[in-house]
Amino acid sequence: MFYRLSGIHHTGYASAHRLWSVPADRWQVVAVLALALLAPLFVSDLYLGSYVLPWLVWSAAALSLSLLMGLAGQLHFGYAAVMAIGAYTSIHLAQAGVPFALAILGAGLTSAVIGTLFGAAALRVKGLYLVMATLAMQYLVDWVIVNVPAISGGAQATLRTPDVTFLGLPVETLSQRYYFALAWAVLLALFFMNVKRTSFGRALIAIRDKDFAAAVIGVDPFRFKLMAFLTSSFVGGVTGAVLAFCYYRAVTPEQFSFNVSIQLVAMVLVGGLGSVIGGFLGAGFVLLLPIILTNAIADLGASGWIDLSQNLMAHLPLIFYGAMIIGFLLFEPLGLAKIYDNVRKYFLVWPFRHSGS
Amino acid sequence: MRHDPDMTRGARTLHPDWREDDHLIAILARNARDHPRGVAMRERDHGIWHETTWPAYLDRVLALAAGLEAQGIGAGDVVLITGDNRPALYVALLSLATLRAIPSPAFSDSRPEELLGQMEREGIAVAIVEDQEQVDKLQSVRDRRGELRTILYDDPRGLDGSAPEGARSIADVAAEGRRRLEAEAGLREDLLARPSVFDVAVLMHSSGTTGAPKGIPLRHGHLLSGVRNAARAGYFHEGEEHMAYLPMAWIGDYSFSVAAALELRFTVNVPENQETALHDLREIAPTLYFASPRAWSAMLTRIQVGIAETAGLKRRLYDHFMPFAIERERRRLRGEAPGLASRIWYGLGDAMIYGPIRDRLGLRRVERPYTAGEAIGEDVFLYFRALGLNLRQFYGQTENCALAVAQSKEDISLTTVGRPFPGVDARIDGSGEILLKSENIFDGYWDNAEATAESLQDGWLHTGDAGEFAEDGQLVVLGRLSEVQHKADGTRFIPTYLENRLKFAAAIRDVCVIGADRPFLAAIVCIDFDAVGQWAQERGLSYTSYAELSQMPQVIELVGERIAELNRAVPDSLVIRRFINLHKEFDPDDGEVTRTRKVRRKVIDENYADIIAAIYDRAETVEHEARITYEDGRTGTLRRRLSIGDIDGEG
Amino acid sequence: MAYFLELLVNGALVGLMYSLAALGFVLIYKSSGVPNLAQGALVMMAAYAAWAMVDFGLPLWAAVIAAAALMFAFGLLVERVLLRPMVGQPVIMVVMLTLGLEILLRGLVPGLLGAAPKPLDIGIGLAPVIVGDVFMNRAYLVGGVVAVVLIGASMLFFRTRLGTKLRAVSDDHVASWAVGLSVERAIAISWGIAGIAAVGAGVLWGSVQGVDWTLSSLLFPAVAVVILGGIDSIKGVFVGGLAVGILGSVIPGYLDAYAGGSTRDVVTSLIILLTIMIRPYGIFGREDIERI
Amino acid sequence: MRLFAKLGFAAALALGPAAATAQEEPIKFGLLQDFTAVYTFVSGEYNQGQQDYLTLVNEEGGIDGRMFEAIVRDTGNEPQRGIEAYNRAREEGAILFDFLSTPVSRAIVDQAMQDEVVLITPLHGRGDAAAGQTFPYVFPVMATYWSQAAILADYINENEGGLEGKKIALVHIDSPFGREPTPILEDLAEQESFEFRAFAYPSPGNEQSAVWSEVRRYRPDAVFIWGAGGGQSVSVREAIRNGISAENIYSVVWLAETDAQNVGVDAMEGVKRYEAVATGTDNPILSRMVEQVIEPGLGAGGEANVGSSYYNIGVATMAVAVEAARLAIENGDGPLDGTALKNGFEMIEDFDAEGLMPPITITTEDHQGGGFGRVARWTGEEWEPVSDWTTAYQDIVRSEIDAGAAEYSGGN
Repeated sequence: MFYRLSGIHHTGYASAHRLWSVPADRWQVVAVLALALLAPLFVSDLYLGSYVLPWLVWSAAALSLSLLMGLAGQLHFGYAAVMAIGAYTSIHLAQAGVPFALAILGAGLTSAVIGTLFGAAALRVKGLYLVMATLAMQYLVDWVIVNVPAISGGAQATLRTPDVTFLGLPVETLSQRYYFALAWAVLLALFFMNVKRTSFGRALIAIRDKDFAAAVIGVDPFRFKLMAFLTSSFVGGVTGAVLAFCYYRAVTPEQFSFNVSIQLVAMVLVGGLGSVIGGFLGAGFVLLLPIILTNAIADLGASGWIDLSQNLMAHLPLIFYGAMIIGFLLFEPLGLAKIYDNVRKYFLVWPFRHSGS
Repeated sequence: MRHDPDMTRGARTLHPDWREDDHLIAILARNARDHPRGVAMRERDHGIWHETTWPAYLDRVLALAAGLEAQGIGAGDVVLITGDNRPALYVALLSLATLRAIPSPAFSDSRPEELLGQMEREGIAVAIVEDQEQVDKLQSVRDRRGELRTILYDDPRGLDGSAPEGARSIADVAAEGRRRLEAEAGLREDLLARPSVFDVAVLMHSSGTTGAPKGIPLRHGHLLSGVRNAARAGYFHEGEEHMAYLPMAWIGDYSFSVAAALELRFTVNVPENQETALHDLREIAPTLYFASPRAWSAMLTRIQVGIAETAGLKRRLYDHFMPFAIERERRRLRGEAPGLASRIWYGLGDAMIYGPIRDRLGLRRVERPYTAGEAIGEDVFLYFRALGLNLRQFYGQTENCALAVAQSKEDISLTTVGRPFPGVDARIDGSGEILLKSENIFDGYWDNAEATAESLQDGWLHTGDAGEFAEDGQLVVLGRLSEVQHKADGTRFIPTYLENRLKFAAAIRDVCVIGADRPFLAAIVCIDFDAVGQWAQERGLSYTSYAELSQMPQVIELVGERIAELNRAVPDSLVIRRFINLHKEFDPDDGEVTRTRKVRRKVIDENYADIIAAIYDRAETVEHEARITYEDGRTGTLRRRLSIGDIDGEG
Repeated sequence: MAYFLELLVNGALVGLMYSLAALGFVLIYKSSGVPNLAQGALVMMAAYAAWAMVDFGLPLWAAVIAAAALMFAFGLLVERVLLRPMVGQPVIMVVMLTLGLEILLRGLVPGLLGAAPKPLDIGIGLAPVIVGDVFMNRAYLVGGVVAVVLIGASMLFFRTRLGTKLRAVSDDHVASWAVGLSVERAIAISWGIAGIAAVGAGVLWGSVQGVDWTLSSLLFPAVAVVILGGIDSIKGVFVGGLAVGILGSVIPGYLDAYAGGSTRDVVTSLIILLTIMIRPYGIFGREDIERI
Repeated sequence: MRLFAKLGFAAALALGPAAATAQEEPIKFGLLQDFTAVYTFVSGEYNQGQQDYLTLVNEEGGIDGRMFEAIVRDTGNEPQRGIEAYNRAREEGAILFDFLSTPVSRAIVDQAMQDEVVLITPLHGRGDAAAGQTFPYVFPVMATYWSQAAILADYINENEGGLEGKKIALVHIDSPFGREPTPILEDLAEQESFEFRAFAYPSPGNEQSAVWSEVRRYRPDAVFIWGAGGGQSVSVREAIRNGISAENIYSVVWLAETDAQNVGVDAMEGVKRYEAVATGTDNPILSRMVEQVIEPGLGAGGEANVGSSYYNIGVATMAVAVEAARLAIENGDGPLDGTALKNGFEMIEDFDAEGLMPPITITTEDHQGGGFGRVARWTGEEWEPVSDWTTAYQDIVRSEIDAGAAEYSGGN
């Protein structure tokens, strides 16, 4: 309806391959960005701090993982560990007085190095076995963090983030932290979209689709798989640092447990593998659905609409959450991105049914 | 054979107001000088629109001109041009004009024999063509046209290394010309100084509905005054986005894509090929758009088919807003101004339905959509006007560069074609024929003094159309004078008039009304495969071919209803009593219709004599063997038993 | 030495109890190639079912049979409703589906039956079985025996007529389909049997630790067992279980004092990792596992 | 009919607030706990006790006419959900929070202090939060794990023939919580000349056989089991199986009736645990509660839970909180906000909830309330106290608290 496609023509391949060549998409992006930039002005602290901010950070995390799972097709069930490495590295570096920008870089690098070790398994196996291998590595990293007080922070196993400034800008108040997370999420989204258009991205997709076929056409699967793990782990590590500094402001091992890895995979799958908008939608869904359900059910309970035991009410969000994951996989395996795409197409061909007529 | 580019010195006396150096090439040079960044042309190639600026356009024209000159082409040479719209062919038109040679365009789907006739009549020795297909066609008649020494082609695919003797690529020749331009100081200026406003810029041809086509030489001055008249009437604006998709051999394309494009600095957009023209149209979203009534009608069919596939909200919105807008337009044409509520509601509909449909058609930016050539169906006309397109009709002939009469923005009516442009005089003579006089009317047919004398008398062009002026001074075109026929009882009728009305029905693609010297009127109908196919699908009727679909009882009934509708609207003496659904479409290759899809009655009478006989013998069915000419020129036959339909209960 | 033996024997027995949880996983994978990460949740559900029956007043044996019937039916249901539509989807989708099922069950079962740990007494005394200096855990001994019986029964089952069909199906879906075996039915039955195997694991583990949702975390050692033993081998479940149990008992037994924490999960993780890196198809698995 | 009844109820509810504004707003407590993940073994009963006590207070007319309202949400032990629930409840006006989840409490500590609302962390959270100057808004209220270990050690010292020369094993879950008593016991071992060694079993503790083989070889005189949930009953079973007398098994506070059922009520006879609150309904508060809340059907959960260990702990936490609110209203002149409530807490002196719990005194420095508790023994039927309410080795505990607090002040 609001899509206007006529008059869009490309006078070169550069313009043909630019992002958002449809003006309506461009306007949507601009509108969403504008809303995001103005959010601290009109969104209450409650929603900014406990919905929008974590949603942005988790979206960044989902995108980081989607880089690996969606583009390169490498399954990873230990991604929370990668983020944990980033979070712990950044916090230790920052506490040691390293400037925040460098601490974040260090977080990314450490995660990249250790994350690439995860990738070593990917050189040998794939599919279910890669799931198991990464899962096992998650346990190993967890164990090291919990059992080395120097990492986890002593008896209380809690490390608080010091107040930091990023290149001279403080990252302390809610809005400052929000803008920092927003900047990172946007940067990562742009990075992701551009990776898809590079030879690197296409090589990853070739490996995902059929790795030996990719090898035949001259894409070295070993090198590119490791590169994929390296890149993804780097951004994952930075995201872990952003999560620690912008959201939690204190890290404990539980924040990066196995369940978090599962949640991340769910975000990527529910959102839609390899899709940027899917990353955002999936993260929002997996992160916010249980919260919203919890509140909705509690409100219904309080108003007497449902008369269930405290125990069952508390478990209802978990039940819905599991059911929704199953529902998505059964009925829309391509995830929310596909649903978005369907809606977009519906309007794109408006008022017709398809683009043929 | 070399002709005098001026044809007759008399041109100078006929047109005393023309300035010698006011010609297309000078205008091109002016544009190149004044608008070095302006985009003159865009060509779509593998999805990318390659742009040509005015200076680059001029350079290409001059380079090819220099190259052609090196090929021995000079003033007065007539050169065949044929193919689909290609920038290289437009460049060639102007390069020839630069050399004072005369380009003679032919339709790209012309048969080899037609090309041969044209070459023989006009003494053509050089052809500039689009691609291998055209080269092959020329090659097939070359043994009969030994004078054809040079064939230049644009698209080298299939020709590289295997080109026949004398065939070269345009690019080669242009490269050679470019070398000449670099080597010979002053050549550029020399070339630019050669043409004159009195030169024949292009040699067009009459459609040849009857007999051989006549050559219509048009001078720079004719074209430019036509364009300027039209511009003064607001018909063209400066800097339009224009889509060059109509046949290059049609005067409209030359007037729009060359003459007006130069004078008013249009950006001329050339689609990738004919098949993608509609899609490419959307990418460009032109500001000026011309399409024949048939094309508008096809577009409407396309929309209706597309909407028929939708359901739910989209369908409901369409079903509400479209009839609303059509009814509103109908009232507007009647002179009722819409109220505020209607305007608000229309605005809503524009956002929801009309805007998106215009966008889908690629007509979002069109300010000046036109149609001409034949009458447009009321529903088509209303529909597109309801969509928010200010669709207007105009009227003109090749002889006057197609620019003579048009509807102004304000005076819209279905029945008229508007007022003469400024600078154009029009009157109706005693026999009811429309006569026109203006600076853009040609000076006489090519090598045909007899025909010239017939149609040009005292500077008045006898159009051959029957017409009248409406009360408000607008011109009404009734039909061709020559087409008036008489039934056995002497009743006059114009078959085209009835045919056009019938063709407004989506189900009917072509129709030929017969009845000269017969007791009653009958129709030979070609159904519209797409529209009827869709109609059949919706009803779960299965069919495998055009032939089978055309003979289905339900389809025959459908066509019968349409004819009955027309019968109700015409006097009793003009009702059509019987009809037959033909099992094939009329095909220009079989000579049944012209390239512009005008029915050739003689051919039809011959080809379907048995059918016509059966109709008037009151037979129920007839066995017919149709001759089919395939695209490669081979022929085949298609035998089938056809049912003849009767229109019951009418007059 | 006695210490070592004790670690060895108890480890072996525990490993066999892990095998119980792993058995269902292998059965399903063998017949349909689906990695059922909800097997832990099935174990939990089975334990809850048995507890609920006992709580309802059934004698233990009847409760176990009723739970087995229920879990068999549930296995069939899961296969029919959830897994059959997923045929042809990439493994990640199937993995996530079973994880989704896990989450669903982890909410549904404790939500309906109570989240606090439930006792499930199957009448095994606390007194250890002592052989020489070696203290053996009586519950584990029972568990080990049950595991061996169930594993043996599974192997025998594959020699029955139905089992042969299942084996044929697991070997080659297309060929089985071609000779008229109902692949779908065979896969469904394997899910049903996996449900029954979950009852064995659920009842034994439930009696040891109480019945609550944490039973579903048995998945992790079970996965180690199947990876080591070979993901499609029943023999592998037996051997893998022994190996995982023993290694997970003996190595921490000597290492924990120095490591500053429990190293068992580290050992389990390393078993998974090393197996995958060295011999991805495990000890008895088929070698045609897709690799680079 | 039922639906219509509900509709009617909803309509009444919709009208309700308008009428209610005439009265004062209720005092809101955010009980945002983990009902679905790690703390499922306790949250149900604990939260039920908390809600029932608040209902009792309301039934009895509230404090100075003001009512209490509990905002109950599940956090699933996930910090992010805890943060959301916290922010939302704070928006609704809650001035006291109880997460009963160590990760969530830790994630909120800073925020709560910044927002100046009270965070109670009974039997969970940071032990060093007892340092009132460093953590002005955080109140453990009950004995920290350090105090619990100290009380258990003290019991052995007093009743089992002294600590000297004894061998004590700490068998704990491999997590920060499990490791928490280690420094206290190490210090005590030095001070009281006994031998001490820690044994870790992997989480969640459903299988501990290897560890216990090792423990048996250590031949401890007493075993402290430090876990929670299902792992606790496994520990008791394994201990008994490995020849450790039930009488020599000492547990952290997390050992309840359900665990005894699980182990076998008879087999567990003699096992001792630290106890923060009396068990059973044999108490003025509990009897009033049964009378006014449970019997009229106003209870928040199953009647069987009333009087259980965790239920009573929940009751006690709210008894303290309500007492703090009472003191704040009595002594304050401004509105009852987080700061006033905090001051109320710090005014608590010798409060024992009518005998349900040890008399605690909370001061600006000590938010633990003295680190009281007692040891109770499983009789086969119930928990029977075998010591008086007491507190022990608070000097050592305090130094641990101060060390942690100092580290926190130093940026961590």
